[in-house]
Amino acid sequence: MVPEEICLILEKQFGDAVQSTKVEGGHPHAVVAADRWPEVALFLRDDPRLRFNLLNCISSLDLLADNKLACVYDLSSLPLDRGTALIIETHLFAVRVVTDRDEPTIPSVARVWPTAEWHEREAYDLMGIRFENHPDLRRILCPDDWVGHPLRKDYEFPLEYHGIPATTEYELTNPRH
Amino acid sequence: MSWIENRFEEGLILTSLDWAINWGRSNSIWPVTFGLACCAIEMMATGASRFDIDRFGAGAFRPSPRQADLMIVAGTVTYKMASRVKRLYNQMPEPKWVMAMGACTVGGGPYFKHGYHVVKGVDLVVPVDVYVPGCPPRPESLLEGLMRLQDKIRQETRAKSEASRAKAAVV
Amino acid sequence: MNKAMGETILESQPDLLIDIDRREQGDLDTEEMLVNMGPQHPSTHGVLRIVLRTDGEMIQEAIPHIGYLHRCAEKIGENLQPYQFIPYTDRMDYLAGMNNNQAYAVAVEKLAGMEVPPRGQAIRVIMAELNRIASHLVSLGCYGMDMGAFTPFLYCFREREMILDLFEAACGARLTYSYLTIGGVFQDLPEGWVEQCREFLDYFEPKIDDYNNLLSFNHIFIKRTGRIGTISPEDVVRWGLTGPLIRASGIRWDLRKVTPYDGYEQYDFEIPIGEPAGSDGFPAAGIEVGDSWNRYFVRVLEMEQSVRIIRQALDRLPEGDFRAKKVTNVKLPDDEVYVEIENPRGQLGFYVRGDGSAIPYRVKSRGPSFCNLSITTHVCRNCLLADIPAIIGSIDVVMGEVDR
Amino acid sequence: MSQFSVPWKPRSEVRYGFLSRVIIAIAAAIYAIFKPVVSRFPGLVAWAVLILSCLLVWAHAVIFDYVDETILRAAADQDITRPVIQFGSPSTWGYAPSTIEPLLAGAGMGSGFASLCKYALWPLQFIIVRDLIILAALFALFGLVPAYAIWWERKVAGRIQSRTGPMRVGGWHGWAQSLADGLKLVLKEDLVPDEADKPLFRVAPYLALIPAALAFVALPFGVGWVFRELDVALVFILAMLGIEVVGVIVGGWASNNKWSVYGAMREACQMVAYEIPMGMALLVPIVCAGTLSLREIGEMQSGGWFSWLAFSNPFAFIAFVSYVIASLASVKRAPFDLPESESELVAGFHTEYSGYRWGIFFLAEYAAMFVVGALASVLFLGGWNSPLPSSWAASWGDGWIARIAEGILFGGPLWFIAKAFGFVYLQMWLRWTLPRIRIDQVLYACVQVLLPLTMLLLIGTALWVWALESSGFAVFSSIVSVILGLIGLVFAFGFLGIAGYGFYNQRRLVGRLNTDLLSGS
Repeated sequence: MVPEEICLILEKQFGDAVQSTKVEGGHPHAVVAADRWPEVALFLRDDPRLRFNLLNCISSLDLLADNKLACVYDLSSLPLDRGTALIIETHLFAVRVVTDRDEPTIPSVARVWPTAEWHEREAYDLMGIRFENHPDLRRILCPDDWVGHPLRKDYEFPLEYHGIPATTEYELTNPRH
Repeated sequence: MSWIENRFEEGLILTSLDWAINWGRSNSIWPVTFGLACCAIEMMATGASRFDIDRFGAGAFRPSPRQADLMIVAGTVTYKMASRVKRLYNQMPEPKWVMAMGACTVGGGPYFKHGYHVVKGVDLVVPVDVYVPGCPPRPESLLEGLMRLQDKIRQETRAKSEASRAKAAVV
Repeated sequence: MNKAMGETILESQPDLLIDIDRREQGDLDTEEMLVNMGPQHPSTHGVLRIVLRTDGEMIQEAIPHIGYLHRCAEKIGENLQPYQFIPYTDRMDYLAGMNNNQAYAVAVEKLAGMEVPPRGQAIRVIMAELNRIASHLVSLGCYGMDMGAFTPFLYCFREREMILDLFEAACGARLTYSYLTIGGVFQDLPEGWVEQCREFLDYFEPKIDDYNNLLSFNHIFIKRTGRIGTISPEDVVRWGLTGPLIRASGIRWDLRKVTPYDGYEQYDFEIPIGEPAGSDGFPAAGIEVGDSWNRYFVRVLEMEQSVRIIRQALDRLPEGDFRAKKVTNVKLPDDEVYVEIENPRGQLGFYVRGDGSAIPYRVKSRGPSFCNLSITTHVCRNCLLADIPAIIGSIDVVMGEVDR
Repeated sequence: MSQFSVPWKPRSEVRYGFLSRVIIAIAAAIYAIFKPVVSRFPGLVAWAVLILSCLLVWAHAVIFDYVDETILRAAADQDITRPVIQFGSPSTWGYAPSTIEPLLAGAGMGSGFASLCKYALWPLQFIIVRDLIILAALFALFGLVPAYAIWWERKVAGRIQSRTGPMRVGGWHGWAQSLADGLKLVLKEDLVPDEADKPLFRVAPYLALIPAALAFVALPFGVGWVFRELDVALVFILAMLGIEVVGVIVGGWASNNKWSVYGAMREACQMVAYEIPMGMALLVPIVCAGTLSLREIGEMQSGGWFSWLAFSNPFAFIAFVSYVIASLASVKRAPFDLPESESELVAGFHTEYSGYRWGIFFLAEYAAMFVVGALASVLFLGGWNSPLPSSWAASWGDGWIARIAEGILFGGPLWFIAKAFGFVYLQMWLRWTLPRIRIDQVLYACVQVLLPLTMLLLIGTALWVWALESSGFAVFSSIVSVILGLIGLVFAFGFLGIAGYGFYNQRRLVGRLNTDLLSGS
């Protein structure tokens, strides 16, 4: 199934919730409104035409120029039958959910795809997006008492952590963005 | 050897004792099984068939720090891991040595510039005896580091040091 | 671990409290113990930490804690040009550097619209498959060591050293190669390399039988790993597990076949999957689809297939350029791309977003071990303490990739 | 004040035990004296020490016999009766040196030599002195066996794993590796965790060591070469092996570490599981022999290979195999090394032990390996007898050379030690080949498989021995034992052949690919 058809199905089903779609380029995706996202996710997973049963990745994104944060959900569909030959028809698609940068909140889809639990924790840890209804939203990579969300473009590097000094040359090595 | 250290002048007995003790210690350096990252794979390769660190008597990797003499910090130390590295070091009984293996533990390595979560050298956390550079160091380098550590151990003495003699003279 | 810490864990896991309530109604109640396994533990493959809630030897709950090797790779990717970031991909999954280079290179090439010459593609395939063998060898050896068999580990490393010899001859590094770069490979193969590689393959193929005799079909080994930590196909997909794990559960899914990259469609190979007991070439009893033993054995079978691919690639290694002309300062368009390739541990994905300059705006990597590890809590329930290494070892995590 | 302000412990806080101080001083002094010899002829010294200590155990009986004979003969010649020892009378102290001198001179010694010997021989008249000397020799052996076995294990592991093992320390094949390890362990800090149960923690290693040492006391190394010949030697040794486990359990519990407790509890479980089948399997040769005295059992098997108890009937043959399996569990060797399983329980019961206390645990473990091997050789494989029937030697007379040749060819402590080390080698071989089994599988194997099996074997043997009373069955039995003996021969040669093949083949280690010569690399 090509991305155009998927976009059509989604727009027909959800109407306004699908804010925009992009089918050309390297990464065809649909932008979905944050408040309708769990519904859409459930539909994407369970609809017999789509069957997006595998959530590949959640990539968080800091759109500093628009003062937004975004999450990109990459989905693919694969057959569950034992030993199915490789003539399977697989399709890939992505969904982007955009949220406000000051109060970043996106509903969690950890109940839809359990794999999202850790991906969302990572996005919370590194980008600071809060996922509503997440079963266990804690920092996952950084220590619990870490300050700030490192992948944000305006992140200030720490100069010291529990008495261990970091380098003092950060003014020379300031990140580009 | 705190009970004998810095009490006697160098002499036949003490140097013989030094020789025997250093011989025992330098020929039986047991590392703790402690791998952090990429360097740990090279550390495993050093213990494996081709390089075989056991030839030097240092092949008995001990899983418990209590029975180990040497901590090879093999890989990047992060801030989250730093307290664990320090605890592990404190759990080892004296005498103990630390080898910083790889660029990351020597001074941050490739993560020096943008690595917000990487300790810029493990010597900020525990005292280091031998630095083995490389990213990761080849097994030959690690063996070389082991031999330098053996040299260092062989030079240890229990006789009165220059510093303590000078201090005594001042007093 | 102190008590307070245990309580916070229990509070963060509400279903555990329910579990305890249910237990307290029972007539015979034993004291539970929280055991901290790792970050320094011989069988956690690096710096994984697992908090175990145990009742005697029975594991009630295993909660993994990661991040002890978080090395900020994504932040670094946003600050360096793609060809500069290639060395950092080596250090993500340090057992499969070539495959990681390939994933990032393929992603950037797709974004920038670059073409890789056929010779470059063939060399990439050879290197990626050799590295797959090397990585699986470490996985096999360490798994044997987790099960208490020390010797297979050294045999595996013995053969792996030979692969490293080949890599060293090609690129000069033993572990972190940075050989597969944007637009092809960094330099051409040295003369005589192909013959040496053939020699290695001839030496290596019979060794697989040795591993099988020594470890795979060892009765004790099958008893220890068979029917332990079984994951159903539904769970595999729900938790996003990929690589040998998905194949061991009986789903014939391999990105080299599904979405071929770097010319994998030219090669003839099969996708081994986990089989029930009694299948051809499998033990007669004691195993089932999706258990730890099958996860282990799929790797053994994959090594055979890799040898097959390498032989074909060596036979039809084309002449010509090995690399695109322009490699540095490639302008990345204002677009984004998400590419996954088949890493030895599963699907390694790179999300790269450009903004018109030579430095990407955002690099995100999907480590297969990260997703594979997330099922730990689900699988390590009501098993024995000795099964924890069996399950974690069969998942085969590389912490560099989990924490990135 | 952050936790990283003082990253290392000041030297003054380091604690060393009193024993370690004493041992350091003695060991270092001895080593300093022997350093020139050792560094020049290392291999020679290693072998000399090994052989000497074996001979020492062997030789004491010869010397004492000689002393007794000389004195008694001289006394008889000179018509002096052996003094009746009475409390308070001068004769309590044995012959005075002045009495001994003329006796020795009269027995044919040069008078100068006799006067030299008189003071040396005087103490040997007393049992307690003799016992002390034997004990010293025995404990030298007890210390040497583990040290040698540890070095040997590392070499065997190296060979199996296509590497070389220790090569540098001391020169020839790293022969001094165990010495260096021992010296280092003694010199380590004596660390007792703050939260540990300190008295128990300190005493636990000795609880493991002393029973293992005591088991040596009842081991018959040859005819008459046993320190204390007990009627119930087998029961005594089994009891000692059982007590050794207590040390492990106490040590694991006292460490106050969860991994240690796991190790201790596993050891307790395992002990309950394997002790019964092991005892049952050992009862089978006892039923065949009809005695609990190890000396008598050994003497019964002096008729060569086919008279060994393992081949006496099919049940004993299987019992031998069951005993080997159960004995692996008893000494915590793979695949039964659950109490210290490295990949599960960091280091198991000795996780918190460091320095010489840990070394003592290790010593006890290797000594126990030797003891179970020695038990197997006494009860199943002919003890100190060689595979040749000792009746062949009957006509050789009792000259010195004949006695030595007899000792080498037809049985003696060397055969006993060699057989026990054969078992130790088998244990090492299995250790480096097999994966570890799980605790529930240990219990299943021991309680549900081995226990019923050994019970059946016991009943079978009893019936077999009862049936032997009829002469027809005795003929059948001897045929069966010949067949079993041949099977055993095939196994033995297979064992030695595979070991030899591996030893020879692994000398040719796998090298690198020839990539150095590639142009452009």
